[in-house]
Amino acid sequence: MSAIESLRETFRRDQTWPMLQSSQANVNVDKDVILYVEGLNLSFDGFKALNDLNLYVNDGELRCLIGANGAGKTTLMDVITGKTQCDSGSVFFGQNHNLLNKDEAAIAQLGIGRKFQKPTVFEAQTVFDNLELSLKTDKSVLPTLFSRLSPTQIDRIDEVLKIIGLEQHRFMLAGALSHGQKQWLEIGMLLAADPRLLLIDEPVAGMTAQETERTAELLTSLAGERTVIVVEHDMEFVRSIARTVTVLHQGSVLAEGTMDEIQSNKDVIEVYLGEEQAEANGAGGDA
Amino acid sequence: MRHLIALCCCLFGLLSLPAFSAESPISKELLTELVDTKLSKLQPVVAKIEATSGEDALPLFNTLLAGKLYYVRATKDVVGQYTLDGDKRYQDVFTSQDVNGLDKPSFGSKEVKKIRVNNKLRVYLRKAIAGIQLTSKSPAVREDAVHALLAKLDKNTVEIIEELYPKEANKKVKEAMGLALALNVANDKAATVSSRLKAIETLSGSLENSVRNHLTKLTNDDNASVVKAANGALEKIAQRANRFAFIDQLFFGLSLGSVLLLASIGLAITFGVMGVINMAHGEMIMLGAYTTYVVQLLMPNHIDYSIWVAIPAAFMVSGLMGVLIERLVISRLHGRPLETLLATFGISLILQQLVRTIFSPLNRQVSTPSWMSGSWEINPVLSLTLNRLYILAFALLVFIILVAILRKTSLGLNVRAVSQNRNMAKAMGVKTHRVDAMTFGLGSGIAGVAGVALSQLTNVGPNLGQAYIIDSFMVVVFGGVGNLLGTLVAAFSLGIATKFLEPTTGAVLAAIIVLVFIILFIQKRPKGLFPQKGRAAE
Amino acid sequence: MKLKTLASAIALSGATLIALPSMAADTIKVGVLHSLSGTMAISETTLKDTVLMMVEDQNKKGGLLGKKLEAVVVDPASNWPLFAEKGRELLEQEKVDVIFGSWTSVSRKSVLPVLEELNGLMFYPVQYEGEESSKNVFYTGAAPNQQAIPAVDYLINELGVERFVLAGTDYVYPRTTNKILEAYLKAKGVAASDIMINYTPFGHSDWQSIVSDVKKFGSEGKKTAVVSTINGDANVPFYKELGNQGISAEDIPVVAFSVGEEELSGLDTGPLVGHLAAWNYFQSVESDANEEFITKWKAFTKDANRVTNDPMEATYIGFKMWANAVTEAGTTDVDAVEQAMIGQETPNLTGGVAVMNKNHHLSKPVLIGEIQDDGQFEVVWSTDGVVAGDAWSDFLPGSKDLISDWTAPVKCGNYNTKTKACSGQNY
Amino acid sequence: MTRLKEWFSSGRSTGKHTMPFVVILLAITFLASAANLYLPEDSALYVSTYTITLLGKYLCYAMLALAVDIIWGYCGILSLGHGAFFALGGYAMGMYLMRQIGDRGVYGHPTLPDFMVFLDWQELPWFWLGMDQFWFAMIMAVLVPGLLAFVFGWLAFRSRVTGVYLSIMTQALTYALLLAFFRNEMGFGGNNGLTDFKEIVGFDLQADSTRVSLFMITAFLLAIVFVISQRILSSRFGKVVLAIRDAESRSRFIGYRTDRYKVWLFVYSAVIAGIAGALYVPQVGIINPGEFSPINSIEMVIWVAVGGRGTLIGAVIGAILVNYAKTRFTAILPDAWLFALGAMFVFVTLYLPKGLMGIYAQLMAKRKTAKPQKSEESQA
Repeated sequence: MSAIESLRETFRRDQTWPMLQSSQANVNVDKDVILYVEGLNLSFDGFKALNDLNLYVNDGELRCLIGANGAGKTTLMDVITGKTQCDSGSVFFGQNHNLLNKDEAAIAQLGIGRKFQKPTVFEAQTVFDNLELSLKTDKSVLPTLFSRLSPTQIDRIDEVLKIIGLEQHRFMLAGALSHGQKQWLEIGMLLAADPRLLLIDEPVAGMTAQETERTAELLTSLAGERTVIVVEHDMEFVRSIARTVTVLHQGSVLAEGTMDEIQSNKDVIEVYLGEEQAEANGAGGDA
Repeated sequence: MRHLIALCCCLFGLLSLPAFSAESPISKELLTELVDTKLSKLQPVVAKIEATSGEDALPLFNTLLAGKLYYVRATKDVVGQYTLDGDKRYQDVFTSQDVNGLDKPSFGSKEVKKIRVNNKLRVYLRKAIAGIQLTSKSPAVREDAVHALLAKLDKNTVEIIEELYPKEANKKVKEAMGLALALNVANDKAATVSSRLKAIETLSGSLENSVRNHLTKLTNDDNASVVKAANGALEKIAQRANRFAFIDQLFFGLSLGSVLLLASIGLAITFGVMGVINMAHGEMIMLGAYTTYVVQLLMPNHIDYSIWVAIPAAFMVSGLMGVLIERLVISRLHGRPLETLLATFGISLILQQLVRTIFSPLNRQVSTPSWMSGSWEINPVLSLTLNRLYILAFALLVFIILVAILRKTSLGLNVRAVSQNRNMAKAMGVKTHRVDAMTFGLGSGIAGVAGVALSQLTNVGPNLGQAYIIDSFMVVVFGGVGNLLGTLVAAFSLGIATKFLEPTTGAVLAAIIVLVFIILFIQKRPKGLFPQKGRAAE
Repeated sequence: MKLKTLASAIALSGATLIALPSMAADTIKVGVLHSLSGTMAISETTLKDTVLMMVEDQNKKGGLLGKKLEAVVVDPASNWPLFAEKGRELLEQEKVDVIFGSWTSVSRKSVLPVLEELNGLMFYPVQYEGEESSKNVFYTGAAPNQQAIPAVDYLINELGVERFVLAGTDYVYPRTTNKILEAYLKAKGVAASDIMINYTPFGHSDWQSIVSDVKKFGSEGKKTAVVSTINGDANVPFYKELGNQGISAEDIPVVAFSVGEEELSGLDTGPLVGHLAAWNYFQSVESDANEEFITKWKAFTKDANRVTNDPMEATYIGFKMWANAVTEAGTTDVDAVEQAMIGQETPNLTGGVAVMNKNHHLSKPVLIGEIQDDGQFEVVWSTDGVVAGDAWSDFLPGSKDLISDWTAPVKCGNYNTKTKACSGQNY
Repeated sequence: MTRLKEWFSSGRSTGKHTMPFVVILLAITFLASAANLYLPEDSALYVSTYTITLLGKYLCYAMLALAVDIIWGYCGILSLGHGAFFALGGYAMGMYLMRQIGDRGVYGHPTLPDFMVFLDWQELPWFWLGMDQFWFAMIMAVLVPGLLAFVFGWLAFRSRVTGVYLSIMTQALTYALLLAFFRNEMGFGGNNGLTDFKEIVGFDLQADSTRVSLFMITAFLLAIVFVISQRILSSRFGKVVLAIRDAESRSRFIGYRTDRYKVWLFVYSAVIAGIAGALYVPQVGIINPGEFSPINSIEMVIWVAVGGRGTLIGAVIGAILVNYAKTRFTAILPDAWLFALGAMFVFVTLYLPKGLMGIYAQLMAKRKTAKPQKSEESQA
């Protein structure tokens, strides 16, 4: 019975499969704000992870999110990318895409890329395949089954490979890469999909000084035609890239502004910078 | 030659107590007749004995009913068989002193022959005994006697009862007798209608089958008012009966639930708390059951206590096996649940074959302790079988103990710690390996204990475990992994659901429906009835 | 010879078991097709041992036609398709002259086409639902009319039973038997309302509600009995439940067709005393032949507590008859033996003589026994003479016109006496 | 269509084992068949019909193993219920063969199969209608398993039932079907199932020629299924599948609706299982509910595990080896078989996570490193 329905649903003549529809339905940003997060609430039995959180990110901006552990940085990203359902509130991508009623795939196809805290790449496949998989193409079943790499796509992959500096390793299994390289590959995968908005969670955790530097360059270079949101503990790094910084505390925005404003902000000093030292050491520790 | 000697000594034995046959209250002729007649013709003989020697025949009848009555081929003397520390000996039915005297060897199996009884004769004997026991000292016996007689009242029993009735002191016995007399009157066409109606009125208060049968017969009586009354009475009885029938069914559900609970609770720990799929779980149950069997082998004369020995023994056996498996296999497959599943399935095959080779593929006999057999007769229509009552209680007990262990003891603390965040626990210095082994041992041990209980209900054979593995997985998943309370609720709700479906759908369809329901339910709520919330769950 | 088998073995591209250097020339091969593992191993291993015992016995007597007998044992592992495969292996690779095997109907049905294709010869030693008669099979177990119907007669005539519960495991034997009984009872004037039919799955273990239903059904005035075609494992919990719910044999006797000494050895018979079983053989029957057989069996299995049961006797009779038939025919050629088999006579272990009829079924006496507390049966009733096994029941609409007669001129397993046609033969 | 063609022709990363495998498979098939048909019985090289049917059975199992491997080895979905799809395919074929018997049943009833006659059914249940048409039956043989897989997969994967849960659910699924098919009321012959077949599309099932052709057809279909699967899995679809196996959430975050990929792969696998079942029945001559038993389904998994999951060839080899071992062991010492099987489960999972193909791969790798040119190092 439900089989029939699901079948009918899937094969309805009058519509193309949702996954066949062009994912890049244009994002309306004429108020040049690309991300609206309003009144977001979420609690895991009792513990309020997000507490009436409001956040606006402009198109092409590079925004840094900082905050102590449990401040809700990652949870926020989870909600934006559809990993977690929030209890109340609204999240809009541009003015026309309500993200709360979309699943991860749809959101990703809208052009929102996400990088996790610990790098997740497809270890059993080559660097090249990893990038091929994340190319911006029709990602529904049948087209994928019959798809072949077009020259332009190959060029695109090479381009990305150059950017993330893994040209030599293109046919190496992703699993065999070093930690830093994996971080880069993951960023590369985001690039390959050329997204409008990148959510990047602790990109430099466990990177060497030079790697960190290059990452900084990369991210700054990305800003402009893309919007980038970075979560990072490493204050040095933040200072080196940040134009605007948002401080989260106990699931809501505590302060927002340039690095200097933030550092002079009383409550911030209270709740955050006090811990910052320890944090930094911690971050340094697992590098 | 040997026979001859045996014969001599047994004759000598007879001579040595010359009083033997003379003492017997029943004439030697009758006894010989009893010995000589064919089974099919035996009943009249018994009747004759009953008629002639009434009361005195009681021991004889009882022995006969118990199938312990033998006769000596040589002398045609009837003797009662009894076992004295293992070997069969024979005693005088009436004086119950050993025929040959304890110092001498008893008859060989060739020298005596059993006097056979069949159902027909048993029925007759019970009635005869009941008739005799109407005048017994103990009121309980008297009451049973009357109830036994209710089934078919004949003239003379009624007369006996009539004359006993006024003298009867004990209330319950008097009641029963009253019932008997009422029955008699109700059936008695000669009696006045009014008295019959009154009788029926009294009858309508009783749930006895025999009463109902008589009433059913009365419904096609030629007297209209009697018919009406009878129908009314039946109606009344039926209503009461139905109420009890519902309770009955509920109990069945609970009982099935308790079985499911026992079978799955060990899994709730290994799978639920540790997240290890143990396909050999069923075999842990099986081991427990076989342990019970072995225990009973070792203490054949104390079956009643065997269970108390078996429970800890089973816990140890299965528990240790569990630890062994954990150490040798599962610990090496950590974080690879699917591989664990396969490996443990392999283990289950091995264990099955092991018991097959050790105990043979045949089912083993596990006997039920006397205090567990029979049923608790609340009234003629509602009786709860004792073994299931005990098992129900036992299941709950085990559950409580388990919860206590997990909540209160340090092991429990460690277990919960490890199950929630292994690395953190490790970092805090919890010996995760030991905890794993202990937890798995605990789970398996509980399974073993469940085996002891199941051995009282079903086959003890190599396939015992297979029968329960899928159900127990269903219960755990349905209840919500890692949640003991969920398991409890799931087990009982599934049990009751099945039992209430069964009458309408039949056993098989009920099982299928329940399965399909669970499958669909899990699609809707992948984490079961009581899911673990929060990030810990991811 | 050896060279050939060796060569062919190599040729078999390794995919089959290499025939042990077979001495087909100087031995007569007896195939044993009983499950030694899996669910049916419980019952079937016993029969395997029985055949081995008989073979050993025969060889002591100097074998057959001056040749030794050689038993070839394979294990179909309670897996029905494997019966066909192993049957083929026995006939094609091992070139056995006769097969003793199968327990469940489905295993027989599975191997049957192979037997008929390769014209093998099989002895089937278990009571079954009938409705079959193949040229290549001899049915030495009881047909429904040799077990079910006499049992019901006993209940009606001796115990005055008026209501019947037909409880069975849901597979073909109980289904058919109960159909037959239902028709028979109705013919005897039992009202439909006095017949309760109930089916349960294999290995059913929770009998509470069914038993209590039976109890209710039996407490409505008329003398009630249960006719049980419950199979194997399900019996133990069933009887335990009976005992616990206090249903004694005097109130509601249960007569079982699949419960023998072996099944009883698996449970505590205390509460079951007086319940009945109908078989063609009981271990407790006192006869010299039986005595000898039992002692031989216990010696062979080196286990003083091993019991004997009806399918064993069926195997015994089948083997004896086959041996005689072979000596009579002077060859092991299937067709010759098949003809020689018909009319063979062999003394039963329980006294009397079993005869192989034209329909490949036996004439045997029918006994009814009561369970005793020592796990044995006490014979309480037996047919005066022997009863001829009936391949096609007269009480089923489909088969009442069918007969089986393997002698000329009919030579047909299911010959329709009305249409004079012989249907459903594979050759 | 043209697209399909080029898809096949495109040489991109076709498994290097495919061609040799297909060639060897077909070669053996032809030789064995010829040896059976054209050599005299007493010839040294004669291959008995017994062997042919045995081989045929192994190949069916091989195809089944392929189906299991495709979802387990490549997509990490451990199905313990693939026996269900196999059996359903088998039943479809069985029903067709049953109808083919026509009035040659023992009761000579024109339409009703014997088991229906003596359980006195009056007319054919609706789901038996049309089953006398070969094409229809064959469509059913793939459609029914496919549909079941689709419904189950749709429900399961959408609600993200994964890992062990899924395995247990699949097991419950096949168990439920087992119980259902045991019921005689279902009209599938209950415990006895369907048997005593006479002929298939007009050919006598007992004739050697028929058996041989069935065997050859099985071999061909196995080869075809193998090649198609190989192509699918080496396409980008295949890469996505691997991606899902290794990091499902990641694949979602780069925009793949993983549940649909899983559903369709599951359906494909189920269909293959169904085909295998349909080929299996006429060769072994019986189909009964036993095929649904969870144990069987688990055994299939072990074939794959032994051969080496994640490699199609491994699945095939595993199925054939394990079953060959089974045939031999059960003949020699039946008791030892279960010990051996059990031990195999444990040993393989503990020490050969990649199965026999894993060993093979290691050997190859060794040989490579022995050679001078070391591609990866040179690049690094």
